[in-house]
Amino acid sequence: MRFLPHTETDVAAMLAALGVAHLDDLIAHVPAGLRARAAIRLEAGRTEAEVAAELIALAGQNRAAGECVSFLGGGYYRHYVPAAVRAITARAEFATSYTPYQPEASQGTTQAIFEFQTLITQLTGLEVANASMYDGASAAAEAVLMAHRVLPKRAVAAVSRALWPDYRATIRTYLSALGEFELVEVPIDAATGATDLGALERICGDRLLCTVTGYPNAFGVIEPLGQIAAMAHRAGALAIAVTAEPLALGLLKAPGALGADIAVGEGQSFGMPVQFGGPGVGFLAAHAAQVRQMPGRLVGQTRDSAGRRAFCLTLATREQHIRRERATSNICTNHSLCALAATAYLSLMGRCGLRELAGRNVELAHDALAMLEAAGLRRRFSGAFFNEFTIAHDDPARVLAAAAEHGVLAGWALGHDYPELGDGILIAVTELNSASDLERLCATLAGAR
Amino acid sequence: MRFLPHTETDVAAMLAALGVAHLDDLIAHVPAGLRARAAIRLEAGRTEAEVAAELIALAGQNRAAGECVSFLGGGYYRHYVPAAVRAITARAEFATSYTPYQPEASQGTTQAIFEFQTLITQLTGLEVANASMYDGASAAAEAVLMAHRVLPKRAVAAVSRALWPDYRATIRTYLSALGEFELVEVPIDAATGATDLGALERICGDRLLCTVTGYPNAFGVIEPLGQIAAMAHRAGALAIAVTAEPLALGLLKAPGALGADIAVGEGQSFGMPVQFGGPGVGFLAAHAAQVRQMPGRLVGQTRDSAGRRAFCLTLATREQHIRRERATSNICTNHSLCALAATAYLSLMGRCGLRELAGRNVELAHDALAMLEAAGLRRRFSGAFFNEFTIAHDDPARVLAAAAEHGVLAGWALGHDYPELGDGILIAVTELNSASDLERLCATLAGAR
Amino acid sequence: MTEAKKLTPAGAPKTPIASPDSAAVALIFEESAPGRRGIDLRGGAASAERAAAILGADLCRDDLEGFPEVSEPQALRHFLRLSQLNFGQAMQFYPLGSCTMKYNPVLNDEMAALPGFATLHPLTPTAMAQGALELMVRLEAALAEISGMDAVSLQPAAGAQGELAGLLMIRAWEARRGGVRRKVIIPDTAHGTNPASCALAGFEVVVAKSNRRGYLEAREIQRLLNDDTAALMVTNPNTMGIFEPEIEEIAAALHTRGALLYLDGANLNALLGVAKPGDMGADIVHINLHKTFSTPHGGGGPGAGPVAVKRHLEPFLPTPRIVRRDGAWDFNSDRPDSIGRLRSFYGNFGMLVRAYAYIIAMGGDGLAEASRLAILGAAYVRKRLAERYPSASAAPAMHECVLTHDLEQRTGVTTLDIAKRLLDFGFHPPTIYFPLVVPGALMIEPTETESRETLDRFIAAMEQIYDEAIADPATVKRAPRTLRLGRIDEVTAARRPILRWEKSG
Amino acid sequence: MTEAKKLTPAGAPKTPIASPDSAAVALIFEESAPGRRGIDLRGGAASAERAAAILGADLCRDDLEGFPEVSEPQALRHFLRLSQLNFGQAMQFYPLGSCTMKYNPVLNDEMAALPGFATLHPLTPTAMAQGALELMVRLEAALAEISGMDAVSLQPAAGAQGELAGLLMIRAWEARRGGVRRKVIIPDTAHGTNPASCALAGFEVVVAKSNRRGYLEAREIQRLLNDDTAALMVTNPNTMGIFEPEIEEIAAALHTRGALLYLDGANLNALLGVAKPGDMGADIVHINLHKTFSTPHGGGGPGAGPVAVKRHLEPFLPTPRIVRRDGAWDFNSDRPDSIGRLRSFYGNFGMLVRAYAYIIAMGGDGLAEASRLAILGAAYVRKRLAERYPSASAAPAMHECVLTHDLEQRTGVTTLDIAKRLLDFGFHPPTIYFPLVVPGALMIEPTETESRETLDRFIAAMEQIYDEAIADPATVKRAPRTLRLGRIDEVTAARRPILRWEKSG
Ligand SMILES: Cc1ncc(COP(=O)(O)O)c(C=O)c1O
Ligand SMILES: Cc1ncc(COP(=O)(O)O)c(C=O)c1O
Repeated sequence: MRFLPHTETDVAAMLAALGVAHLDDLIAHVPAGLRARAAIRLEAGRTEAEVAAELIALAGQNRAAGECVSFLGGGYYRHYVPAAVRAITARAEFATSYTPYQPEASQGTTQAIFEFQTLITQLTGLEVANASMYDGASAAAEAVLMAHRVLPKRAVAAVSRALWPDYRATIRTYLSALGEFELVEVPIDAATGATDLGALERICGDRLLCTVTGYPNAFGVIEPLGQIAAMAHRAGALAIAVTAEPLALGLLKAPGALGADIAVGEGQSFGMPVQFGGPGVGFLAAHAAQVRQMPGRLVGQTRDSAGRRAFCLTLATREQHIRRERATSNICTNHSLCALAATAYLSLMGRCGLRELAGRNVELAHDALAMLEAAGLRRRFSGAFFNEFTIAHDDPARVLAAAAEHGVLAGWALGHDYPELGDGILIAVTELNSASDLERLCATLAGAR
Repeated sequence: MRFLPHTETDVAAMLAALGVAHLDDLIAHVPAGLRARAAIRLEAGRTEAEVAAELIALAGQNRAAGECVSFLGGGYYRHYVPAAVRAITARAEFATSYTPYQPEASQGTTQAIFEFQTLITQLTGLEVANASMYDGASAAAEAVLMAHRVLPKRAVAAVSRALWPDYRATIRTYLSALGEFELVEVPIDAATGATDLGALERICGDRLLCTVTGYPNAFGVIEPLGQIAAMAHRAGALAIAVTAEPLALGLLKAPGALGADIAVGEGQSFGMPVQFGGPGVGFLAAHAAQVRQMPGRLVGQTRDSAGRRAFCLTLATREQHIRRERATSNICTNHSLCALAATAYLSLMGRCGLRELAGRNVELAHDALAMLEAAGLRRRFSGAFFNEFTIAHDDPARVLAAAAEHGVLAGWALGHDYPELGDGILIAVTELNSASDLERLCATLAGAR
Repeated sequence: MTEAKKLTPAGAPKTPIASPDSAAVALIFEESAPGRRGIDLRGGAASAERAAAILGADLCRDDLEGFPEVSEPQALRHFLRLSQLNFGQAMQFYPLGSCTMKYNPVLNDEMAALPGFATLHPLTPTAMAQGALELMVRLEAALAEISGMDAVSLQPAAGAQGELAGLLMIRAWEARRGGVRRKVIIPDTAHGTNPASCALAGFEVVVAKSNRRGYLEAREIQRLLNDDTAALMVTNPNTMGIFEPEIEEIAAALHTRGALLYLDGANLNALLGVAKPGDMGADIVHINLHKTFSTPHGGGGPGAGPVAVKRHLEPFLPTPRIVRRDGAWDFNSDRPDSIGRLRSFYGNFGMLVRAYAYIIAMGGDGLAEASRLAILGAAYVRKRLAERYPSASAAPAMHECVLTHDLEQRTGVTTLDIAKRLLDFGFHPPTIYFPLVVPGALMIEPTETESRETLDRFIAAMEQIYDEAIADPATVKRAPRTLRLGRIDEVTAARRPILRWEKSG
Repeated sequence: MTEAKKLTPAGAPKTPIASPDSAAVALIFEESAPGRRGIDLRGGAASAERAAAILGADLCRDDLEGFPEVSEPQALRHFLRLSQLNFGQAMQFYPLGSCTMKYNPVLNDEMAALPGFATLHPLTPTAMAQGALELMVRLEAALAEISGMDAVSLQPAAGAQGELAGLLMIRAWEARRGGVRRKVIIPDTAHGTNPASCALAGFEVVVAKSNRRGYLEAREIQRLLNDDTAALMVTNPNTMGIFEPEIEEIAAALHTRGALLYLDGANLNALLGVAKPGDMGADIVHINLHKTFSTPHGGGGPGAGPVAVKRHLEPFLPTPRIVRRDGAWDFNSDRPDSIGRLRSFYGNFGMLVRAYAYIIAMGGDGLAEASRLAILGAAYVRKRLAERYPSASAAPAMHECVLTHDLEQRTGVTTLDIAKRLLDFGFHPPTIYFPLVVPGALMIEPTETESRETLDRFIAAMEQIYDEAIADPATVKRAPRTLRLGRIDEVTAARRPILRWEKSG
């Protein structure tokens, strides 16, 4: 087998060194009953060409974005990934290394993480960011847990209903076993599509732990994060901002600048393909004063024995391998290579490019909406939006199915997740959508109305 | 522009250092008339996404092998390329380095070339091989030139008509300006498809410089290289063996073992995609005694200042940059990265794998012929063959066009290049052809007969 | 590129470059200059302006203060040079215990990048994503077969998230049975994620002591078991590299008392075709695809931590599940007993593609061979090093071995020193100081994809380091000396944390 | 991996590992062991046997004596580790004069690998290869526009083959005009391929002397010109980095005497939007796509050396040509005046894809900017280094500059020593000892894709080396000392050539 370097001679020599005759002698101590039933009933191994053929066939059974016009978003966004990002993450030195426990042999990874942490603080307007989380949803859940470590006496997490359903579900799961929490869902303002501030006001009180708000939210609407944070702070609670389309942070005010105490999100837009939902990368940023309550790994700057700048994992006493059941999180393996992709992507985009690309997304999405409105469709919410918006339609399921038949993935029916929004179609427009894509969108949605 | 790091400040500072005001001041000494007409009338630059879109569109206008069943060969062969070969040649350290003039900074390239040279000597059964040539055809031409340096008094190059037309044409071009050569084409034995030995015997004489023989030849036939070499040697001439399908050398006797004095060929089969004809890689091997007559670069083993093994370019006094008009060749840039691909490929295939793959090719080609014969088609030549053979057909052009319509590139009409073989279809079968491919081949060729 | 020097454009440099340190890499922020760009966007500036006008100044930030501004060649060079400062399994022997740093087939990265996978949006109608779903179904089935379990969820993003899923399922199962058991027993050799996950799942941890040979005795479990025991969470082979010999008895004891057996499958690379967790009596197993199933570790992820259960726990698996509906695969979230979801969408699909490719490449027999050869390698290293580095346990090793040494007492050379010195020999060190129960532990996991020659060279290096430590301890204590940097000061990093670059420096 | 040590399996190593040299890489043959394989083939052994039976023992070899036998992880590790011993433009500043080591956009490699290009067989019916032909036609047109020529053949595999093509066209043109001119004038600064190509094309070389400022004077050409002169072959800017100021006069003189002007376009990176060879009076130009048009050099190729001609030479271009036929592109080989073909098929297509992608990325204006910035960089380096390393010529530099120095006389430090010392600073050295007319030449071509900071660091290193050479020549003479190997003995390599590995060692 091509992955296994052992020749018969090698095996014989090694067995001889061990003084045993057969490979199976080495597992003779494993209970015989277990060994007897251990055979793996899978097909025989395959050649590389056969493996490739099978995977190519499976991939061919998907109708990928490249072959369709797509306006799908809803938490994962289609963006152009520069070739350099792939060339960088493909480096075996990055891809086949472990968590950088030995910093002398991991300066590539540690420095890149340090740069990632810096970029995330710049984007979020907060002081410290960690080395990465699994994804935006679990980062949001960890943020709530972190808030509780900061304010251990408080219990109520006010989660906006305009947070993505997956994120809300994940928070629910993460908190489900911890009796000290009370999850309250803050309703949506039916007109704007933002969190209902009046309702939130009513939830605010001295048991309020935190607010959890999408920025932009699950309908693409740019929440009044400053107002929400102010309300949370007035109640003595923390404001958590959650971003699934981080490109928005290239143009929108930083969550930290608006008062968010913890900013988390999903970094997939930054150089990762949508690949059926993962891996992307979660990020989490907070105030420096609360760094010891943060989950996940952190890289810090230090020196080597000769005084040269160096980077290494630090503040590990928060972590599971040191603190065990009292750790700030159970996370161990995180999404380092995805954080590297984001770091490379953001370095390429840079100060101007990111803002411009964000601008292009805003432009295109607003152009698309204007075209749809001109064709007689109605905008579902009035709130300002970034690159994703919601329109109203009599029969989303039918029209979307019909559009798909014509190779247009025109959006996501909100009714899947919001029964009360059965008429809503969520449409994400990015720089990958051309003018003709917008026309096809219009034709399929308005035409079939 | 993304490839250009110069900011306006940079340019201004550099101009200031030079004491000039404008970039164009630096080219003021170029005649004004030339500058005035120098504008390049091409479209404005494009973003990476735009470039990618355009190239993807152009690639999409080709019907590549992946989408067809293909039996095309004729000098370039379809083989499976292991992913590791791509991962290796993609390394920026290999891809973006120059010819290894500074060995201390090029041990990767020089050692890999040394390994390539060794592999080629093992395959060809000769003692020295060079670092690479452009391709098989130019290597064949260079071999004739080299033969002349070994035997400067002789003039007649006896080139088999069963050598690939492109190779014969290239030899003709390379020799066209050198009055001292006489090119004689040795006819084909109409029955076997090999070189006509009787005719060759008549050409042999004391003016004979060399024989040039395909091994296997342009019809896939395995030439009686031993006999030909013996004839050449009896005449005091050199025997040159030319291989376009080097996989054959995994199973067939080595040209050197059969008496070839120079073995050249095309290495594309070893890990390079067919990519519309290039780049592949030429190879050239010969006797150690004649190394100073060899064209091209050579890497040798040596030591560093501390006595550690090292590799560097050597015997450069043969080359153009030292010897100028008296160099053994004008070649400078060769096909180093392709030689690396071949080295990686052959390392993966290894002693057993290469032989087995060669065997698989023989098997499949013979199975295909048997199926075609069973379907009533006739083999054109009786000579033993490796993975390529010729069948006879009433109307190759028509049947091949019809097959192509059905997505089967069933072969190459020999009539293109050999008017006397207007009924011949050259069919190459490799491990990439499945059993069902063979059936489709049969169906299209026999069915449409 | 050394840290940028200040040069007046026309003059000579004020200070000479320090000693040549050609491998140093500046921070990307330090390579920036205003106006440089690594990407072009047609009409980008106008777009940004128009967008700012559309949204209004209230919503928009002025600038991305401090953000990098570099050209494409600079960005590429920066990260390629950074990569050159890393060790990786592809280049170096990397016997990091508990991490299974085996070869990651390069084909699998190409397969994950196929447009049909990479550009498939997770909200694509399932009818148009049948290939992806089919792959997931087949991978679930393969993992179930390999682990001897009945049902698998591919959702967890890593081992620790698989643990959380498993523990929440235990809770849910308890709840449905009306019980509220609060305790999970964990051996003292356990990986840190186990107790941390327990805490997150609301359980109290009860520590079981392994015996002197490094494994759990059934009577220790019997001693700790009571009606408040929800489960035992155990790694097998455990982090001593030892197959838990009484695991079946322990499982029976647990089940008798209404408790469950959670098997941490991080060490599954020892068990392929050797013993199935399901047969041991495990109710739950999580599997690290980034260990046994060869997906690259990426400098710390992304991985994937599927969780497998026996039939009785199937209703509790995370949502969504893949189901057959009208002759096609579809997602189903309508599962009232489910613990819910742990993340967005369906899992780290890109990793699932790689693991599936690996499994079909190996085949059932190949996997069984892999475990045997992994065990052979560990036993061989352990045996060959026994004189200088005795094994922490007398029990037979499985795919990894935990060694210790007397150097600290004899010469002051610590396990950390040995680890750093190994770097000079071109080897990544083993896991050190873990498991916590072994003083100065060196936990060595060679894996099956390393040749005997490599193991021999590693053994020779370990021997030489031992001898050096006796003869010339300073050399070992000053290691590494052949890498770009010397020993890195981790203490200062933690004492005065600098966690991001700031403009002032 | 150091060279394999002999270890008896159960014992301790006989000799300790030599000093840690973790970067050494054994030869692939030395990593072999019988029976290892890096590829699997279903039923391979049976196939080999059956094939041997089909062909008969007479035709088949017994074995591939000495061939490698390694597993896939070993092969990958071997070559990745080898790669780590190389410098490359992507990682290092690589100011190798005459080689135009500019940034190679990574997108372009991906584009060349698109299945529609990579798996397109050259004998595919042209109707099914229209995208490839269209790309070639567009590239021909772009190169013609850029160079100011009328027609282009993309066939030559590299610059030197382009030269051969050009010179053979000159011969063919002469022949059709009935003449047999035997001489080609070449300046003393010419690249070695120029005279070598002349010899191959059957011409005698007449050497023209450049003047003290490093360029050709028209009167020198006038002096050498006669009715036996077929052509002048000149590089512009020449290898001194100087734009030939009298080129138009020279072209006129040549044309008056019935001779042609061959312009070696290897240095086209100085001319984009600055001056077109066609406007200078060139009849023929070859263009190195692996220089000006950014295709990667690959450690010495593959490149591509298209040859461009004026209308009157078009009939002589190599076959086949791409023509329009029935509304589609097709190949035409029916060209009686053609010099024929220089290689199989149509050219290094994979490189053509990359060059085309580069050209459309840059656009006309971008190319013009590139040349100006390349010239700026060279002028800047030259000016900044002038005190220590005076320019070999007083004429203004274009995209590269040739410097010299007095260190050899002053301290015995040679240009080679300087080059080796630069390696310690992480810079690839310039081209050295070329052009031959400049003693101890350092030929520096920074290219437009290197930042000012990089140039400043390079300048600082050059200055420091100069100062070191005065203060402490031994340090420079002993360089490099920071790479894996010290100075390599090239003399011994040539004296006792070892050109392949042999089993005995
Ligand atoms: C025994 C054991 N359990 C659990 C884990 C946690 O897995 P992950 O890092 O994927 O979260 C690890 C890996 O570090 C481990 O070794
Ligand atoms: C001036 C000059 N002419 C010709 C050549 C030959 O080009 P190539 O190496 O592509 O054959 C070179 C490159 O080395 C060169 O610098």
